[in-house]
Amino acid sequence: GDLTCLITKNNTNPFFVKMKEGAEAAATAAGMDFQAYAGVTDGDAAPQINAIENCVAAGAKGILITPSNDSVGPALIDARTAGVLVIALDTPLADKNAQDMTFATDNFEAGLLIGQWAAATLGADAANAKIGMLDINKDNISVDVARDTGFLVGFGIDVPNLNVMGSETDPRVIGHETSYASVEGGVTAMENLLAREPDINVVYTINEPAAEGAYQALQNAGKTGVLVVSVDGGCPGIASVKDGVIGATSQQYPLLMASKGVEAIAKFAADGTKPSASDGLTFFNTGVNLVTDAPVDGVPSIDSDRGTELCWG
Amino acid sequence: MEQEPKQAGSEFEVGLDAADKSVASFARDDRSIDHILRGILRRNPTIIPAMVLVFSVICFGIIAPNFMSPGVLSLVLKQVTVTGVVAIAQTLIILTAGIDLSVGAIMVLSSMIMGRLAVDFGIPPFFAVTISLFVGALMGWVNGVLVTIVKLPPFIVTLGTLSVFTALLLWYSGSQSIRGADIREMAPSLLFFGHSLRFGGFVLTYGGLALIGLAILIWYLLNHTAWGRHVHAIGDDPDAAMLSGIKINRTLISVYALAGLICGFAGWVAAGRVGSISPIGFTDINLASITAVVIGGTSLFGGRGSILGSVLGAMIVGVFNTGLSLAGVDDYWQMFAAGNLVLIAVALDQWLRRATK
Amino acid sequence: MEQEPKQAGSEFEVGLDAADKSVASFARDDRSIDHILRGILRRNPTIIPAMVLVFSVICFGIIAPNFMSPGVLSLVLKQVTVTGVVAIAQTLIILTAGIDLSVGAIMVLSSMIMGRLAVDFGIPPFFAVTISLFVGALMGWVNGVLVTIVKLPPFIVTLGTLSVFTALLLWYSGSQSIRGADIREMAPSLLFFGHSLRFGGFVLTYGGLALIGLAILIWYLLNHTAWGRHVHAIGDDPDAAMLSGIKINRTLISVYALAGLICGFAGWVAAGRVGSISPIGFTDINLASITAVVIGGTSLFGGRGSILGSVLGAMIVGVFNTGLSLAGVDDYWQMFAAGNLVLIAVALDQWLRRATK
Amino acid sequence: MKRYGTVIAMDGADFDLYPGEICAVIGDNGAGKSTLIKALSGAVVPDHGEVLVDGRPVNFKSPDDARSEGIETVYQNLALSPALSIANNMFLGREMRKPGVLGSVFRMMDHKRMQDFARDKLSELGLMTIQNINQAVETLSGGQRQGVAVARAAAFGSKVIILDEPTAALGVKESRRVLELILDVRSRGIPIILISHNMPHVFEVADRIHVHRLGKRLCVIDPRDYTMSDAVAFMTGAKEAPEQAA
Amino acid sequence: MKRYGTVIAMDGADFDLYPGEICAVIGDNGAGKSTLIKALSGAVVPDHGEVLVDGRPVNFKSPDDARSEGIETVYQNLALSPALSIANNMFLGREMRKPGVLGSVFRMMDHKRMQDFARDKLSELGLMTIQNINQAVETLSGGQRQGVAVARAAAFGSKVIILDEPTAALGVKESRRVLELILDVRSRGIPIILISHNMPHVFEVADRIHVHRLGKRLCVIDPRDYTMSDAVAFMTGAKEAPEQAA
Ligand SMILES: Nc1ncnc2c1ncn2[C@@H]1O[C@H](COP(=O)(O)OP(=O)(O)OP(=O)(O)O)[C@@H](O)[C@H]1O
Ligand SMILES: Nc1ncnc2c1ncn2[C@@H]1O[C@H](COP(=O)(O)OP(=O)(O)OP(=O)(O)O)[C@@H](O)[C@H]1O
Ligand SMILES: [Mg+2]
Ligand SMILES: [Mg+2]
Repeated sequence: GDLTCLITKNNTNPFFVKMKEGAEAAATAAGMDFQAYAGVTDGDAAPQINAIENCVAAGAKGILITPSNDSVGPALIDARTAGVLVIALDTPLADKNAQDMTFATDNFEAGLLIGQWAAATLGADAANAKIGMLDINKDNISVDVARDTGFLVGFGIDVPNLNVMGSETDPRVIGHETSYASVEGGVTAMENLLAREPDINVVYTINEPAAEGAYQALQNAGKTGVLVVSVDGGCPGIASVKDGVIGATSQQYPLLMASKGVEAIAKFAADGTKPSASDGLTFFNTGVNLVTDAPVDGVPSIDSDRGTELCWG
Repeated sequence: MEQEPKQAGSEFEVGLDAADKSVASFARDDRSIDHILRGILRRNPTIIPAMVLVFSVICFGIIAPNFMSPGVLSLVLKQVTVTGVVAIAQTLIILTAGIDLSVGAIMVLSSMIMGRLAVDFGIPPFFAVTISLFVGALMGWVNGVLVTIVKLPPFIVTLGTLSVFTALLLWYSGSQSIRGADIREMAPSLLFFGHSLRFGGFVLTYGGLALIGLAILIWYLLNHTAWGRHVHAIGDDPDAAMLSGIKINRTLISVYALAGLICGFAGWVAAGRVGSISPIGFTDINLASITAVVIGGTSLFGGRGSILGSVLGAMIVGVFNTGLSLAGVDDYWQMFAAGNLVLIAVALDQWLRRATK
Repeated sequence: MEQEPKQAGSEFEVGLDAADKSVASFARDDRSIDHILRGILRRNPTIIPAMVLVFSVICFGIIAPNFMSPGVLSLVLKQVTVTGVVAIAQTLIILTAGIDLSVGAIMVLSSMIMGRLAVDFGIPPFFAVTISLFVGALMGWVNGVLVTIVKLPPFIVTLGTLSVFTALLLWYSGSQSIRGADIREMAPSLLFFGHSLRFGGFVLTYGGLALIGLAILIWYLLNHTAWGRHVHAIGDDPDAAMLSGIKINRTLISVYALAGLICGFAGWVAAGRVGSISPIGFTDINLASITAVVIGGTSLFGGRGSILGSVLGAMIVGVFNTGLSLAGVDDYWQMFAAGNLVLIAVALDQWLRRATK
Repeated sequence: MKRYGTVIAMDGADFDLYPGEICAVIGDNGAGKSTLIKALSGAVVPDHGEVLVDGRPVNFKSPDDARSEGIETVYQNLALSPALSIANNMFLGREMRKPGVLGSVFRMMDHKRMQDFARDKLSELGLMTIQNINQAVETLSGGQRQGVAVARAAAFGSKVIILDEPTAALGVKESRRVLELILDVRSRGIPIILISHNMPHVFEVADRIHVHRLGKRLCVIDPRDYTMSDAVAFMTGAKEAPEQAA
Repeated sequence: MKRYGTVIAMDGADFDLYPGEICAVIGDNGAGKSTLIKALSGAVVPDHGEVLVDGRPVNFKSPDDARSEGIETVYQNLALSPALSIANNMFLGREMRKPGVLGSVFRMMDHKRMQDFARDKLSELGLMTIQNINQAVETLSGGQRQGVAVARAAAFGSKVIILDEPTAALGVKESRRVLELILDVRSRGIPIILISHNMPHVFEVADRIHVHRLGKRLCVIDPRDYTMSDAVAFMTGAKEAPEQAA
């Protein structure tokens, strides 16, 4: 059948691996051929550009891509010129001409939800909270920035520049540490934060593996009652919410992104119709839900059981 | 012109019996303090990294307020445990004038195999650990065979197997981690090395103890067994070692397999350290282990170096990282400092070696 | 016992005048085709990667349906351009028995400087490019000085400067990329190497042309100038080169600076390739460039190798990547294949070299 | 027979050694003398041909095999590990272990016993006064190193000792000591193969002289029957070699 | 004076060389002969002391400086680059360029001219018949390599040629050729410094003999006034040295 390509940021983050599995299943169901590619490092455009070119060379009908960097724009424009449908997943491209549509969660929104939840859970204590931030790294990768600043804004902290991390001057933020979005990085980063300020009581983490690591470090240090919040909503992450390791997480739907994307390409291949955006948005919103077993007023959430039904792997 | 055989030597050698029978001895420097110090340093090169470590601990104690507390010092030890264990494996390889870029991949893959066997397949932890150590040794053995039998340079071999092992890891794990909660439930002993002993504020994990024990064991093997002498001789001059009757191939393969085994063990220690098992993480352990070995004074040209130096090297890097981050220094400058640390430590080492010659 | 000086030699040497004056010559193999082929291979070792390249192109032509089209072949060339340019720099260093782990950092930092000068500070592109090339050469020069004057092993030096340059890059760029749209508006000539010529279906970028031109230039320098002979001699045996009267330090520093300059140039080519300038990018170029050099048949021990081989090596890797992905092979298995490719290519090379000796 | 690629370094090089004799091997540069003795000592595996020890064919795959037959070799390039101590070098590949469980289970080396043995051997040979038996070999002068290599061979060689140009880099005094050592070893009944370009030395100590030329045994001569100038003439091809003499 | 760390390899080693003479340097192993000539040829920078050329003090920082003064050295370890061709090795560090713009602007080497020159020099010296001047040096036998090194020194040395044990690894025939070459060079009026442990060779060709002992000049003797056994006795300390004779 027609060929669909999926290009993810890397091969190691379970988020992208699940996305790939979802897309492959959807493609098989739609009777399409499927080819997956991945970059090497988040932020490195060069391997993704190669992948885009290879997809076009292989005669793909459509490309699903989680762009590492806006630098892939020109290559995508070339692909579109060659008649390929381009759908950005999870992360939109700055250049409007580089994509036909974005199927994404609003990462800022995801951060905002956990920020609001943490602030509401602490109540009055939020005014003198001590917050540790575990980011991917210092490279200001767009997803990293959106979740980080979203959380801070949701918590009620003034963020002067929403395009970079660490622009806030609020003393409640103890520091931003690099976790590489991995468990191991999370442990070390949390230990370093605790060495700086042992009384941290709110920990934002870029994703659930980092949260798992942070929890491990907190346990080793004998700290209890620290709020750990995260983003992603993978099945292991939801299980951690159930176990009380993570207080709340914003659940995303990579499988939905992938399967909707594949459907859109199948449709385009069949009759040339392009997908359209959700109402009132510039992208097709695949939605985000706050998952917590300790809901608070004013912040809509689902519990971990429902989260487990919806989780992606 | 028949000549008398078995003469007592050419005629010009007759005077030799009266010759000076002592070896040439040159004027010696006076035994000044300087001279004595140099002698000590020459005989115990590990003193150099030890001094650098003490010096940097003191420096950070002054710069970073909380640094000089038992908690932070034990944190440093905790954070360098895995790097230290891998650095021991790397030291073995570098002593044979090789280099191993695949240590990280072996470690993570062994750890993943251990976790999946115990958690997903419910195999008793003892067997899961044994199998994973065996697989680690097997991967090292593959490196060793490629180096000795196929005769490829170690850099190339491990560059190749790095990709191969990483590919196997991604395929085998499906990029899924094994959650700490699952491990604690199914096979808590996999996390054994994460537990700790407390002495006042000082916390020593079992992993830290294992590092020390392993360092002593390998030190013993290198310095008190014939095998250790052979490893040094091979790194020093492989042809000479071969002609001296050492079984080069067998010894080299054993070194690579042992290094693989140690990396497998590092995977177990890492599970305890992190509390869960994930296919990502420890991405910089290859370079970190080489850095530790090099800062510890082991020569990349083989034959000279020490296990203790490598462990100290790992600690020096750990002190720098933790110290700088406590001092509130940005990530970049930590990286900047780490780069300079490597350069300065090795330059200092070379300079001291030249000066004490 | 006074003796007659200036005698014609010892008595046992009298028969020497009648001695066989020819050099020892051993029985030679017959001039079979096998023998002739070996001779050709020995004199032109670059034939080996060339054959591997042709062979793999044919293989993928059979396996992957679209592979044998001008479009795909020009795509491969386009994709390997940056790696090829960096591999040329890496070849220079490896010929001197060094290794450069900082090539990627030099390239990205030069490229970033070029971009910021032209876009953020509005400096004319010509000067921005000149300055960035100069900075590239300067970084290479620093490596060279550390290798020659401070006498550190190249592996250590570039391991250290890798961190240092990367830290400077992150600091200087503030982790912000320079958008393609801004470059196109302010200084389109920075993207010069991204433009291309078309011959029917075949597309050749200016970057590809630059790669070819650069390869010819460096080949000329290495084979037809005294400097090139000195570079080979230093890699072969530095002591012998020094005693032969070669200015080792000056030559080595010039090699590192030239390699830095080429990396700076690679940064310009990379900007054209990607269409924008980002502080993260080409993260795997260090290993990729070493892989290309090694597959191209250059010895990591120095003194033997060729620029053309490295360019071919880069292309072989490119053909494999593109070919495997067109054949629909999974990412992991591409990595797996790449690892095996390195091992097989080098094993084959070694085997052929032994066989043709 | 041994080929290095297209060069046939050795072909038809029969070689005999009788008990308790010193057999010298002479020949031009590149005649294949070193290759011959490398084949005898297992450092190189010949493509054809066999080596008999006490009339029994042996098949040396490595120098280690030859050593276990009691054949010790001092190679032209010495084969010492520069960074290891004199004692370690002497015992490389045959380290002594501590007695008892320490040695058998923990495989601990007996540093003390090895050092004593090495010191004894070196002073017994009277070759030099070594100040410190734990000194690294790289700190010794060329002559001292040669002494260590020769002492090692003399101490452990029980069947045959092979010396490849042991005096090439040595001074007059040092060369004399090595020759004395060779005669001393022979007096213990151990046969010796000596390769040398120094005709006076060869004629002084050898019982038989094997002349090697172009990878072959040209002839074997008795030093009492021929002069040095005859030997040189045979070896360089200036004179026709006699029919096999010995 | 030169110290290697705590070893003083050379101290008070005065050395004179007169035009058109062959001056031999003899001494025990480790006496400091190689160190002495390394200091003269710039390979080692002495800690104290000075070198005069034609009465003018020069300050060699590297072998290159010495070469530009016309001092050519054949080192004990030969100093050839194994992977480069014979022609390239002979011209290493002083390559010929093509005439005209190709040479001056493009700095192109004149391969052809260098090959012809190298072939001429090698056959002029009659030292060997080299089949292919573009052969890599590593494919030559030890004797042939020594020949290339000596030919290089003889071809380019205009003031002094220094030879450090040029015959140590050579066979009888090859050694003879080198001695002939040395005499030939002297007949062109170029003085030669010859280091050797081979007394007959030294006494055959030397005009003066410098005896080195424990890093010092012990004495300088005239080979016509003393016997070899005297020289050996001085050099090994068996006999008291005469007051400075030459
Ligand atoms: N490893 C090798 N590779 C290729 N050729 C070799 C090798 N070793 C020796 N040869 C060649 O084999 C031949 C015999 O060498 P061998 O070392 O046995 O000579 P030799 O008689 O010991 O000479 P010398 O007196 O100079 O020590 C020479 O032509 C040499 O070039
Ligand atoms: N690079 C070095 N490092 C340390 N010591 C050295 C070095 N080079 C030489 N020496 C020492 O200096 C002394 C003189 O050495 P040199 O090589 O000059 O002796 P030589 O007279 O040439 O001996 P030979 O006859 O064996 O060649 C020796 O004791 C030697 O060990
Ligand atoms: Mg020989
Ligand atoms: Mg000498």
